[in-house]
Amino acid sequence: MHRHIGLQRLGYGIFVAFVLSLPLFMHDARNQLFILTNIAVMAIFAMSYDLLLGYSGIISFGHVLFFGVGAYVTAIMMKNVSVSIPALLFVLLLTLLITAFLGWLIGFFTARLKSHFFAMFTLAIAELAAVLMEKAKGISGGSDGFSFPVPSFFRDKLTVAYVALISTLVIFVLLRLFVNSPMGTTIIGIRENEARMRALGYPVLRYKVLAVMISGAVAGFAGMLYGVSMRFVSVPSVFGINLTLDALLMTIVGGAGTLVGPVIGAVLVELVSQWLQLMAKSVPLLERWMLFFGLAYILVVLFFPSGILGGLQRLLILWRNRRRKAP
Amino acid sequence: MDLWWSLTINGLATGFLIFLLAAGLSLIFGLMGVLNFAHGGVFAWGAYAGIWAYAASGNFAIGVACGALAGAVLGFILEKTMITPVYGNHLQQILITLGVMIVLGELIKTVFGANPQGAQPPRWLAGSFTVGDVVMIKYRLFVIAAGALVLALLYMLIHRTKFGLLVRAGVANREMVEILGYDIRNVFLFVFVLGSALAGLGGVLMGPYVGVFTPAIGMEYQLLAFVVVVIGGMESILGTAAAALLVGLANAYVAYYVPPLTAAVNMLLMISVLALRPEGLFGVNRGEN
Amino acid sequence: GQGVGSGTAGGGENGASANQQGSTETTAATTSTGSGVGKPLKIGLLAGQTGLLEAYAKQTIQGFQLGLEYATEGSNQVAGRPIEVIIEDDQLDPKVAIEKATKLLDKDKVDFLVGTTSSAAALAVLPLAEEYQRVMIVEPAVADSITGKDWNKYIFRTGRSSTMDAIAAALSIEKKNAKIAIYAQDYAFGQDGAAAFKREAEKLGHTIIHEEFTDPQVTDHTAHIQKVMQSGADYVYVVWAGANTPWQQMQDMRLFEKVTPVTGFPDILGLKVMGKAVVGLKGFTVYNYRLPDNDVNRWLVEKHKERYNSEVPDLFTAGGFAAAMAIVQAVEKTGGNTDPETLITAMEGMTFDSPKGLMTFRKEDHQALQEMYVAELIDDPSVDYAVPKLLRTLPPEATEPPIMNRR
Amino acid sequence: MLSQQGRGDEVTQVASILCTEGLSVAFGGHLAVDDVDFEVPEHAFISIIGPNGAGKTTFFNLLSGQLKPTKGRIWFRGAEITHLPPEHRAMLGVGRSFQIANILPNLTTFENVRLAVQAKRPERFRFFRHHRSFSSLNDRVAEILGRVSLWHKREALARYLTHGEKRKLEIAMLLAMDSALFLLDEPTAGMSVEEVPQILDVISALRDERKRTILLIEHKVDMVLNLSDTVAVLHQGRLIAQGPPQAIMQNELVQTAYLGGLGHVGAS
Amino acid sequence: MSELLRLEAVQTYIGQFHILKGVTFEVPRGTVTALLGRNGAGKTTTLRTVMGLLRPSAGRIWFNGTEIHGRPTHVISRLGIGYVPEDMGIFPNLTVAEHMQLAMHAEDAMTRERLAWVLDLFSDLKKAWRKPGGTLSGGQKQMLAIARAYVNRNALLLIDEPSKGLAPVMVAALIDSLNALKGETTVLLVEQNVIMAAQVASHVVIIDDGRTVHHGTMAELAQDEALKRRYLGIA
Ligand SMILES: Nc1ncnc2c1ncn2[C@@H]1O[C@H](COP(=O)(O)OP(=O)(O)OP(=O)(O)O)[C@@H](O)[C@H]1O
Ligand SMILES: Nc1ncnc2c1ncn2[C@@H]1O[C@H](COP(=O)(O)OP(=O)(O)OP(=O)(O)O)[C@@H](O)[C@H]1O
Ligand SMILES: [Mg+2]
Ligand SMILES: [Mg+2]
Repeated sequence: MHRHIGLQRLGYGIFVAFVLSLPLFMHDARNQLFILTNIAVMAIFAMSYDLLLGYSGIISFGHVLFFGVGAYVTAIMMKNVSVSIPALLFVLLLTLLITAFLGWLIGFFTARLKSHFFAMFTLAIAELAAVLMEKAKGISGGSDGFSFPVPSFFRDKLTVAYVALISTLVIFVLLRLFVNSPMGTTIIGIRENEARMRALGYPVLRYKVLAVMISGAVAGFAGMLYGVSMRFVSVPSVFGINLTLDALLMTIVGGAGTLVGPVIGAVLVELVSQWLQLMAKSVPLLERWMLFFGLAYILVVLFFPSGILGGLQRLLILWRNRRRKAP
Repeated sequence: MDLWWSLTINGLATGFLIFLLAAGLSLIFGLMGVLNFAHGGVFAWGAYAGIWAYAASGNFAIGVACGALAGAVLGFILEKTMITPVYGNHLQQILITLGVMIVLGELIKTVFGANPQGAQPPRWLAGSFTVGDVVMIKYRLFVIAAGALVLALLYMLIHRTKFGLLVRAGVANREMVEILGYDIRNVFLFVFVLGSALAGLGGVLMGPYVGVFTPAIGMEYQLLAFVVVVIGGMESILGTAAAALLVGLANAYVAYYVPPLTAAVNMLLMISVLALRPEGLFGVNRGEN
Repeated sequence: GQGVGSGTAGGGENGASANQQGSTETTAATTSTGSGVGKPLKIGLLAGQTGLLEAYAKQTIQGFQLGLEYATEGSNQVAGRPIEVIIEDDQLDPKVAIEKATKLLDKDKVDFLVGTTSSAAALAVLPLAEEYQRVMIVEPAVADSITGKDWNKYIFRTGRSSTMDAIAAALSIEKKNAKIAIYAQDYAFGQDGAAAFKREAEKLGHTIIHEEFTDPQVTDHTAHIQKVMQSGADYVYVVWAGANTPWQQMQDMRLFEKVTPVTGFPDILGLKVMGKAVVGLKGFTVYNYRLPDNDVNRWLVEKHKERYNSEVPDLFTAGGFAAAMAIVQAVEKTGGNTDPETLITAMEGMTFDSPKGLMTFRKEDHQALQEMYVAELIDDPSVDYAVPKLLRTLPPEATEPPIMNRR
Repeated sequence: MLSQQGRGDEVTQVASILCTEGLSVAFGGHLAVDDVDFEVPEHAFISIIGPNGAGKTTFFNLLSGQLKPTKGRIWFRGAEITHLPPEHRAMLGVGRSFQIANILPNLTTFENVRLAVQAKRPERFRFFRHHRSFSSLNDRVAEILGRVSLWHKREALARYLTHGEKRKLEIAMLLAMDSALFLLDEPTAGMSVEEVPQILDVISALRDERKRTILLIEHKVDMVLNLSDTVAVLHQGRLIAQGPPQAIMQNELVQTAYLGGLGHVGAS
Repeated sequence: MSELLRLEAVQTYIGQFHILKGVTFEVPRGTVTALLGRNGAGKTTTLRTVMGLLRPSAGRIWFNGTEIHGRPTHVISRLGIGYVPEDMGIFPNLTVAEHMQLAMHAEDAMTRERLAWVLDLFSDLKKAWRKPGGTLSGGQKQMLAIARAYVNRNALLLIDEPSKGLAPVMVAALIDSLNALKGETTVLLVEQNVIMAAQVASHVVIIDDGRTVHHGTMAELAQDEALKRRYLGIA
């Protein structure tokens, strides 16, 4: 893990640069702030996914469940109960509690399942949740969804963007501390060889459940941020499997098991898609811009087998070697 | 009693249709362990190319052959250029095959348009007849027969020849199979092409079954195929078939008796199977070490 | 949700790039509100150009552009202000819709927002119209809540609502006191449509004796169809959008020998997909180029063929056209003043022409009341699909929905 | 604990650390371990020998919890552990090494051992401080890696170690657990002749200096003869003999079924 | 041409590590040649290079007069080289029967005869015929790995530490079988158990730190205490 230190600095650098460059965005338009916020939300969501995928070696196809819960808790409270900062704090508490509890439940009942079976089980649970929400159209708005107000403090997109970015940074730091701690490395050990870790005396199941809980809570937080920034929820947009796939793709594109990777992935995926859409307007060839997006994924695998971060790392090593040789 | 027959036959037909969709994935994902998210894309291509050829030639058999061929060709290209470097690495497989899935879907829109496509069975398979009070839809009986045939052939291939052994061994330890004197690359290539051809075949046969399809069928049916392979226990073609039939029948009965559950039935089925048998219906639970 | 058309989704051939005018940069800083005589009139058009309903989006865009041309008589100017249209693709995704709408409102400072294809995306954008105090014309999203509980005073709708569809459907049933079964997709579009239909049909004295909701991704309809068959209904009202349509299986199951189907006809591609087997099917439609008999429509069909290599306008072309007509008329009425309050006053109760005859923005909820058409699918040997033949034109009053918003 | 079987007054006086009663496990119809009553006194060094497939590893798997017995009971230090999962037993002090190297492949040698050291230390609950900043852990890892001469490979990923090095890592992880009872499954198989003595030193030091109890499975006969106080013989799942090493080697069945007249072909 | 296998100045990298730095030796036809050296000397790497699992960066390898370096493994295998890898390479999900079925290159009477011989030699395998490889005992896995290489009439066998995990009685059987194969099959044997190696091998090659440092007969080695101490660490 310590091999990544150089790049982690780079990661911190990227974050700080982002926060500092905010005023630049302000000159332009709020939609840029909105994009920035979305990137931050997805970065948090992807980091939470990485805790499972990269660190615990668990593939989940149902991670969106936590995200959806976070978004809907926010939406329902804001719409039906109270629009105030204390209410939002209560939402935060509730989100963390519910998602951690769901994480415990899922982890407890499914951590025994082997890789693909676990992935599909989580998929099933998330899909069931989506069906249930769709049925409960009265409170969820179903696939049409509903919009809701947020406290006036969060009505300014600049504030939301700052909150999102700072949250990303804080969560990144916290997760990093966690994965490098003895407890975090235990989870990595379990990823490597579960049976061996049990023989060493680690209660593997408990650690896995813990990983799912933490990851779920972080994902729930991302969902909550999403709610606050969007002020709109609908079942497909916060419970759809494509959101899980997005997090999965961002994590792998950036580099799983690095925490910086998912952030890089989130930034790249969003920026590239924005750029392609922009190009699509002027270059008729790019009208089917999604096609090029798919090609980009393929190229990443073929040229950066261990994700962008791994690729960067290799470049960094090359560059350093050359510098060392140069004089 | 008539109702019972009707539900059962229709459920079986749907089951076999699902089996046709999942059989290829059962080889590629179940047997060979490749998390192939492009399978749905290949399947959709089979549907579009097959139905196009059917419409152009007016001959259903040509359409079916073209669908399977389209699948096989895509499978060949994919394996050669993209899957080979990522054998054994699930994360890369997910990324690259999802990329391929997007590309295949967009290419369908470019070539055939984004609009829904219609498909009718050939005249000799169109319509229905009644036995007693039970309406028998001819095309469904055809699908049952086709599914059963594919199942039998695959079963023979996997269990009655060295081939199935080679694939299973190759997945467990590629190098060792090479040491024993087999060119594992060709084996994998063959499995991938066969699986893709089956996906293409499933695609064409599905066309007249549902009547209308869009480029989105890829992702839709892909998930279903994954569900079926996992319920079946991954490695066994019989397991996949059993799971597919179970899903088909469950859908028919639940849709009739507990309609509110229809949207959830596949997922509920998977949860209950995995809760009772964590290794799937026909899966084997191996102790470690 | 993608609850737009009733009937099968469909669209034109792809390729024609409808977004040529997209993202035009403006150098002159325009104030968004107040009288801006002489300055360009900016209109932001949101549509789901990529995604499953891209054909619908194309229809709206083409209709809108032709509508502007017709309304300004080719000058592309209204009250001395040149018109500039900025098209953005929301990908049918609420998140993207919000982002693009923010861009249009905040960066491009458009005077009107028009859109969009998906109900969810439209619903997500409604609060932005209020926040930025800009008039938004919803077209063609159908959700009732757009002019119902999620409405705000900046929202107008030229498209019809789910309830209007339902009333039209109920009115297309000829038999008195019919027993009707509903067959609908189990998500917002289907549920809304079914509920509204039930309400309206019961008002007309019919009885809903069975409601069958199915998973939109269902592969096998037979069990559901079986239930409809056994319900003893005279009619079955089918609310279905997108793929996996039940038609083929209903025919295979010989449902129509016992039960008469009623549905909303889809666009032409949807009709093509249904084939000729549906000849004789009765129902209603929002628009088909053969049905309305008026000058605007004749001009539209003519121009459309000329402009888009002899293709005819489709289901939502008329809606886009109507939205453009409404905007031009409103701005003319205010003399080029785009102050939102002035505009709203001008538009409330405003009657304007469209390919579907005269439409009127109802004062209370800004829903445009409009003609709907009851038709029967007949065989026309010159084309390869069953074409609708007009049975009755439902005048705007006939399908007037109840007022569902709170002012 | 005191012996449950009571094979005479003398035996019952000796505290035994581990004890099994009627221990059996069947795979399908095949009894891999068949009704084994076994007792290990505190600080003993017992070797278990027997032909391939006799059930030695399976017996270890039952003791350490990788397998659940179909019959019989196990006590460790007076408490019954028959139904405890492996991690509980490890925490109680039953440590084992694996016959086929069982390591954390993508972690470094150092990290493999560090995780083993950490398993029983309170530091394992820390979730904020960097894992490399606990000097008490690091010192212990360094010491262990030095003893099995793997220190020079500390930064190598475990999967890239040679076969012999993996065996050493396996032993290092066992040492790190610092158990009361060590279950060693062919620790030196495939290790180079020159390094075997060094590992033997490590193992005998365990008992002599650290007062641990050791159960050893080995096919290297001289090693068994040199190290153990007692030798137990498993044959077709059954415990057929137990006694002092020299006497056991003379046993007729051991001679034919196990040694095959080749007792001298052991480690040098 | 008296030698069946010849390596000449073979160098091999694994990733960026230079592992074999010059390996030169030959294996005379019909003999058992022992390849010795301490842990990490490069014995396994040498065998893997011959088998084509690693590509040599320099040097040449001849088998039976033809150059084989750079050829794919399955081709090398089909030339008549059997390999018992150090980690045994058992497929956990295949039964013993399936292992043997895969290993047998022909279905003829002679192969079946050899199968019978092998199963006689390792009677445990016969008992475990229907068991998945993953459930075998350590020694049984080792037997299966050897049996797989024995069942074909290979001209050359590369065997990496076959005695590890085997009970003395099985080691004896192994020695007998190797002696029985002499003449018809040539063997290159990596073995830590020097006493066992001495009982079967007539020739010895010693590798140290990726280089061949000694090449000669077993009898010479037995005399040369200095050599033994220096490279094998035994007195
Ligand atoms: N999980 C299992 N399922 C079925 N049979 C098993 C299983 N584990 C072990 N066996 C069988 O039990 C018997 C005993 O195996 P075990 O590994 O205990 O032998 P061992 O005495 O350690 O032999 P070796 O000296 O070869 O390591 C063997 O015949 C083996 O095939
Ligand atoms: N994948 C790898 N990456 C880096 N180094 C490696 C790798 N594989 C082997 N090595 C190194 O190559 C050297 C030779 O290894 P090899 O396996 O050939 O030794 P060996 O003589 O067979 O040892 P042993 O007797 O322990 O099996 C060792 O120093 C080892 O650390
Ligand atoms: Mg053993
Ligand atoms: Mg070796």
